[in-house]
Amino acid sequence: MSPPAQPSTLDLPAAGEPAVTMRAITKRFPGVVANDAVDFEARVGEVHALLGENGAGKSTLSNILTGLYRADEGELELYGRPVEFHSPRDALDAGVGMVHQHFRLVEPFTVAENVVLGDHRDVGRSFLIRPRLIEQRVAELGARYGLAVDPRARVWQLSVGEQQRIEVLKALYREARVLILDEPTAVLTPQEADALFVTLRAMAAEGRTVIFISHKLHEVTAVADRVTVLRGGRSIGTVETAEATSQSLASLMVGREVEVARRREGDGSIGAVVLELDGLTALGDRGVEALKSVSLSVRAGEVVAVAGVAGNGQRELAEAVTGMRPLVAGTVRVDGGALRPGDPRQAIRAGIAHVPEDRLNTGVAPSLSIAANVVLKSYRAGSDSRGPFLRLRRIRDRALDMIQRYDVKAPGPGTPARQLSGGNLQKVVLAREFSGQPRVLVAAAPTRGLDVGAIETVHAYLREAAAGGVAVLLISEDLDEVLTLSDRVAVMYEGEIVGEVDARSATVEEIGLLMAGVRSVT
Amino acid sequence: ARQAKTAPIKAAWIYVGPHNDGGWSQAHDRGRLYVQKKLGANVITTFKENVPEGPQVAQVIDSLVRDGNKIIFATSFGFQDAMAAAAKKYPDVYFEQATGFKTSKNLAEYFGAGEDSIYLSGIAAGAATKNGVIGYVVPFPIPEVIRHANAFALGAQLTRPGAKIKLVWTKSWFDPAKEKKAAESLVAAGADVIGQNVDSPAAGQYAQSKGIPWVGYDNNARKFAPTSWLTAAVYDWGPYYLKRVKAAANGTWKTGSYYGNMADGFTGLAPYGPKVSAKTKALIAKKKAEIVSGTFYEFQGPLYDQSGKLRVPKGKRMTLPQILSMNWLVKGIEGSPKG
Amino acid sequence: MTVPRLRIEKRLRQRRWLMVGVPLGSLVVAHIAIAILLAATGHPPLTTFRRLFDAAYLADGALASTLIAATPLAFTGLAAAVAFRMRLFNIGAEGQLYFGAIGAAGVALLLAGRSTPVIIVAMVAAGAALGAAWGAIPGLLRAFLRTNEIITSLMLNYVAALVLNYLIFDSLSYWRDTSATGQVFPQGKMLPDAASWPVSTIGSVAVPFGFPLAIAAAVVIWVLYARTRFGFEAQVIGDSPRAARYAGMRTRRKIVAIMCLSGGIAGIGGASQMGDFRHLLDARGLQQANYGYTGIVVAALARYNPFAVVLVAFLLGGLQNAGFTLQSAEFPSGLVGVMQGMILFAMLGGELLVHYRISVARGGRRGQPAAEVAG
Amino acid sequence: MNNSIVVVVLASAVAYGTPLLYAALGELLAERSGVLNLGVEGMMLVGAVMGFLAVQRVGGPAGLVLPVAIGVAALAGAAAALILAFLVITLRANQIVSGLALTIFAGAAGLSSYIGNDFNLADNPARYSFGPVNLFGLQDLPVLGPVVFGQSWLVYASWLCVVAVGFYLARTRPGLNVRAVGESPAAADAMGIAVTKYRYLHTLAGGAFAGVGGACFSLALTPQWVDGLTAGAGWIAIALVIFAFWRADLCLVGAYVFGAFSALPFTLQARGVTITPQLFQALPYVMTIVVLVLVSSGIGKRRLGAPGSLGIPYVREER
Ligand SMILES: Nc1ncnc2c1ncn2[C@@H]1O[C@H](COP(=O)(O)OP(=O)(O)OP(=O)(O)O)[C@@H](O)[C@H]1O
Ligand SMILES: Nc1ncnc2c1ncn2[C@@H]1O[C@H](COP(=O)(O)OP(=O)(O)OP(=O)(O)O)[C@@H](O)[C@H]1O
Ligand SMILES: [Mg+2]
Ligand SMILES: [Mg+2]
Repeated sequence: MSPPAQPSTLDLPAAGEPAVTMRAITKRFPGVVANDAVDFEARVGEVHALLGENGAGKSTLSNILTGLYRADEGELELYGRPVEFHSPRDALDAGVGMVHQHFRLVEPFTVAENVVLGDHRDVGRSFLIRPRLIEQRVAELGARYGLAVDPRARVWQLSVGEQQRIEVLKALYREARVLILDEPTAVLTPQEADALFVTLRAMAAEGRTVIFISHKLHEVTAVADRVTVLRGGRSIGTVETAEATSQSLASLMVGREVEVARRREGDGSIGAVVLELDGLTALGDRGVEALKSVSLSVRAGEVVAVAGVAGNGQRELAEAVTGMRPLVAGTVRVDGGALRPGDPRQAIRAGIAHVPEDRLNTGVAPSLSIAANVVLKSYRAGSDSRGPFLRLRRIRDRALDMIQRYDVKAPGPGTPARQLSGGNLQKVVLAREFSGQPRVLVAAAPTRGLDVGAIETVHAYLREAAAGGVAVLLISEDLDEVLTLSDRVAVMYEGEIVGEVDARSATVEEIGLLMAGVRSVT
Repeated sequence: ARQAKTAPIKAAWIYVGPHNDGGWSQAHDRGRLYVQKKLGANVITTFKENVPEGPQVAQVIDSLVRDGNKIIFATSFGFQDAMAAAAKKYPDVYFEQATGFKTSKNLAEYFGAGEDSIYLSGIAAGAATKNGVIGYVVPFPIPEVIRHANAFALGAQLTRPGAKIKLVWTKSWFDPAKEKKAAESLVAAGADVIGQNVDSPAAGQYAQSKGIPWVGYDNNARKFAPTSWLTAAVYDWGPYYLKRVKAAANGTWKTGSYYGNMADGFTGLAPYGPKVSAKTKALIAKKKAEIVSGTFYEFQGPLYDQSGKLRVPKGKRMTLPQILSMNWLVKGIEGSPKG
Repeated sequence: MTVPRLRIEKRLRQRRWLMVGVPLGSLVVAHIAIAILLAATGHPPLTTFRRLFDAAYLADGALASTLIAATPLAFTGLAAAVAFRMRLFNIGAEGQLYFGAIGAAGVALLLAGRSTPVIIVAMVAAGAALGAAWGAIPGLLRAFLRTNEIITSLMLNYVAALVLNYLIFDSLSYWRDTSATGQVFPQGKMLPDAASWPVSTIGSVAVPFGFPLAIAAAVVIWVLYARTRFGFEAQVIGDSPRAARYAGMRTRRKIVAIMCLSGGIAGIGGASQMGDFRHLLDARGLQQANYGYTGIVVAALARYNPFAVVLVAFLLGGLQNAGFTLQSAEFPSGLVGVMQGMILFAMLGGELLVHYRISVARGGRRGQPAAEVAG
Repeated sequence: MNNSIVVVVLASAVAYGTPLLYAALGELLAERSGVLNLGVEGMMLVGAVMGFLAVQRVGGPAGLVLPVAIGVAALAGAAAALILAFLVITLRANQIVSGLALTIFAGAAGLSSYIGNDFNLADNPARYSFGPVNLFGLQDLPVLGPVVFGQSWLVYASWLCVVAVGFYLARTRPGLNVRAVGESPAAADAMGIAVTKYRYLHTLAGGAFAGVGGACFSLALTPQWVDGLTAGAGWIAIALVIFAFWRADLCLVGAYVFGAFSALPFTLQARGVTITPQLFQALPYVMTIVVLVLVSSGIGKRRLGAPGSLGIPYVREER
């Protein structure tokens, strides 16, 4: 037998037979039941979607299936045979592969090394590694599935999209008969996502079982044969996609009727330019230019969205504006006054509030209390400190007040931030940012990973801020969100703004093309 | 009052290194065991080893006093300050400081004229050299060591007039690896005999591997270099310790500064190795007798320093204070008295 | 078939009783293991333990001896704790302590003839300053060049030791005694009498001035971390440097400042060595004591809480002190080190129980043979 | 010619660099798996004393006893490392503190001293020791002779070890796996590599190498036993791994550089050149800092830097 696997060697049962059967799977983490007696079945030859809000337990369930986590209770069958996975190796050997939500790649290694890592069959059994041979095989495999990456490139040199391809290749190389993809589209353009769907369908056609995790309804309806919906760690039910609508899936997922996204109405109260970006150029973490001469302005009361596929410079843009990233060239002006680049403190003083993309490690100090995080930026001001000392009583009172006002679900102001759920954490961040009475609000992926209720709250706050005359720069990959909230949409591709469209007239397709680097001719 | 039948006296020793270092501390420990053997049930001896020369010394002394020790011997110079302080604090306990210089009512000081026997060991080295270049591994550039190096050189020059003595300082009393490196570099620089004023047998082991004669120090380390071994100047601390412990037991202990010598049997030579000829042995015996009888003293003029300047005129003997503060090297030594 | 397996789960909340109970339990376990070791090597365990506690805390003068060992450990422990709390792994307290000693001895010699209070203040200040300066080097490297401070501070310990040797053994430095006494063996100049720090007596225990000073330092550190803006920033930086930057904190300055503070505290420990105990710059003695490294262990066992550091320093000081009492012709010093090591192992290993809950879980499912994997 | 200063220094650089080299290779393996073991000094001393004990007590000809003694030293070092491995891998204790505790437990005033004392090892020289071996009869070759062909078997074996470790890490499957484990245990785990097993094995292998490094002192350089015989070589070995950018071949270069600096002052002295010894002694430490600064700045970090998860425990189900 010689990898890459030929479909014929996979030796799979007939399509429609159960491939994966999970019964009454329960998994508890300290403080949460991530999976609560979940039943799940995926068949040979189907694309089966696992749908659920953030924290619904999708990743946990699939990690159990890949042997990474061990279920506290429940049974697992593969092609009708009971199995017990003690480690990912057992699962891999049984033909279960997974593309993790957070990639599991060894950055300094080459693509080929990553793909063959841990392999212990056939050539994998040889003590020596034969770089030429494995590079060749990886290249062949990539070519066959249209997942081309240079096998000799080092992972850290590659884009996120390419990194994802390595993850898929890893699973294919190990002859995965069951392939799980955990939110694979988060890092792709709509077009790239469509291409991935084609690949997934092809793999299913070969007789593999593809489990596709997402919380985006339209993707699920587009690619999956059946959908299993998880909510709060329980499986709500499995439906044929053919018989489902976005609307019905949404209410399954959320547990109640959801309003269809409503576009923001231009309320005409847009004022003078507050935030002005002029030719911002900055280096990314890898030392290459990640922002190339970006110019943009946001008026008081206006919401300008920056859309784009993750990794095209949006993060760097947010950081550049808020002073967290030094500039190579360009200026950021607030109300006409230029800011010193690379000085977050000055940006804060100038009234720039920032809801960062990475909530848990940038937006808060995770081990510190809610109270401490509420004053993370204002501890210097007279309200929270006197001379070198903190006014602990006041800080505590303020935190209590915010917990109530923003309806943060937490035992008390002393609770460490890391114990909060994503939505509650975001409320703490928003509460803090709004309390500084900002002139500008930079919100990066403000609703990523939040449940529908929390999303509505966040959107309401953002609208409120704009209504109050704040210039809002919204950075988001979620086109629905972008179109719902913003007045204008700027699209970023490879560090540049490749087009600006009016949110009222733009379509998802139009923006998608821009995101793929196809410049608009407007 | 006869005290022999009453409770045994407790005596304690403090070592800076391990008690079985094959060097300085072990020599003292042999002295302790000698006391134990001689007094049997009338004494309880103990020791504290690896005691750092910091505030811990005071702790150690405190605990020894708490344990009822009546006489305490500290065997490293670095303990002196703590010993002096303890002597004040515990007037009923007898303190003895080796190689020190402070004394008080209950603090005595003791050492020995190592230079005499080192001079004799130098004679053996001088007789053994073929090319007249002898390496000498030395610890710290202090008067004690300078005195010893000078004595060694003078001894060697007796049998090998014009012999060159090359010094290498290790800046450590006891460090096998450094001592070996020193010996190696001396041999590479032309020495065909190695002598030392440091404690470990590492240089000797190296000499043995090269078939080069070796003069040790402080210990009979013949086991470590069976055929290369010539001899070594050694101290026999036992009889002194016995005398002092007995005195402490029967209440006759008095403070003082003891500078033991060959006549007392305090210093002497370890047994010879196979390479020492009968002629050399006879010469050493003769010189030893002269030193003991006082008709000869190695530090008697004319003595020239390295630059050839006459330091001690002919016929004149250096005084004890002079040799105790010696800071110049005699002619024929190559190396700096400053380290 | 039932496959029981251990489940180790992170605790969401730390239980107060565990914070004390676990170390106590670890000590009990360590003592049981040590008792077995002692019995096996022919030393009666109970007598040995009695001697140990006696020597450390109970006997006449034992507490005073313990304080002598505890004082420098409290300083180096605080030095480690103050940095570790900001996740700066300064393991250079050893060298910083040497430099503190150099500084304190230097000013004490310089100010000979002044009054004791003046000299003491100057010694503490100079010790802190030189310790801080030595700590600033890894701090600056870390802050501006992102160089791992663990290794740089470790390397600088050796450099500091060589500086110490140079001053006393290989140069005619200001610190070196060149009088007749110093000729016998190279040593530091005796400090003037006025540079001896006062000893207070509490009950019958002589307390060196450095010990209350260490307690004061602990209070300052506690206030700093619990009550001040500076400490708040340090905590945020330690917890998440990105969050700190996000909040506009001057991260680099704080890194340097904390390293200086850490080094300064170790430096005061060095000053206390001079003022309280040794009264001359003692190159060999300082190096033989290993205060800096032991201080790291102290800080870890105290979980970086400043008051706990003083307490642990006291306990470990007792253990060290007792170690010297315990060893004798019949009780080799190596066995003492083995005992100390076992106690440390037990306490370090026990920490797991503070942060994790361990339970026995049934593996897989009942009556289900693990199927051999197909494919 | 072969007594010229350069040759003498080179020859001793090799001889004195060898224990550092063994210990550094061991630490390299442990660090590559993500475990920072600061207990090298303790492990070396335990290896030194146990190797010495074996030479004194095992009967037979030198050709048999010496290899056995090296084996014993390696086992002893590994046993000491097992304590650390259990603490930091299984019990997730702080690696820095555990390493220091290991050195207290096993080091100059701990287990190694106790064993030496209990068996009275200090009284006698080693019955057999590794002396210079005239390899291929080329010992008297000018320059190269003493440096390359006049060393002990331990030196020749260390060269094999450098090649083996270098090859193992770069070219073999377990080597690839261990690098993955040290770099990104989460990625390795997901690909079915047993992270814990790899960390244990390489920490133990590291201990074994350290044990052999210690035995270089007690069986070759200074064939005797005395407390603290290794005199801080373990700490230098830790520095050496960084100095060598975590590469086996550079460990060899670094070890010999450090060896040369430790021997040079003596050679100069014997030839009448007096320099302040501290200058030479400080150089390895200062150079390590300089190298570390270079490594940590900018792009060099990715190419040469420390294993990505060095010192960080990995727990599968934890975030
Ligand atoms: N390793 C872990 N330790 C503790 N809690 C965990 C762990 N993994 C998941 N959880 C918790 O279990 C619950 C389910 O998380 P899981 O990651 O499975 O959700 P998900 O459906 O994949 O969400 P997302 O869309 O954000 O990826 C969450 O509350 C999460 O906080
Ligand atoms: N975020 C803020 N909101 C309101 N006032 C602020 C804020 N930051 C600073 N100030 C005001 O500016 C004063 C000086 O602040 P600054 O940031 O210069 O402090 P600093 O003393 O330089 O602190 P550090 O030592 O941390 O640099 C504060 O006392 C406060 O009155
Ligand atoms: Mg997930
Ligand atoms: Mg400021």
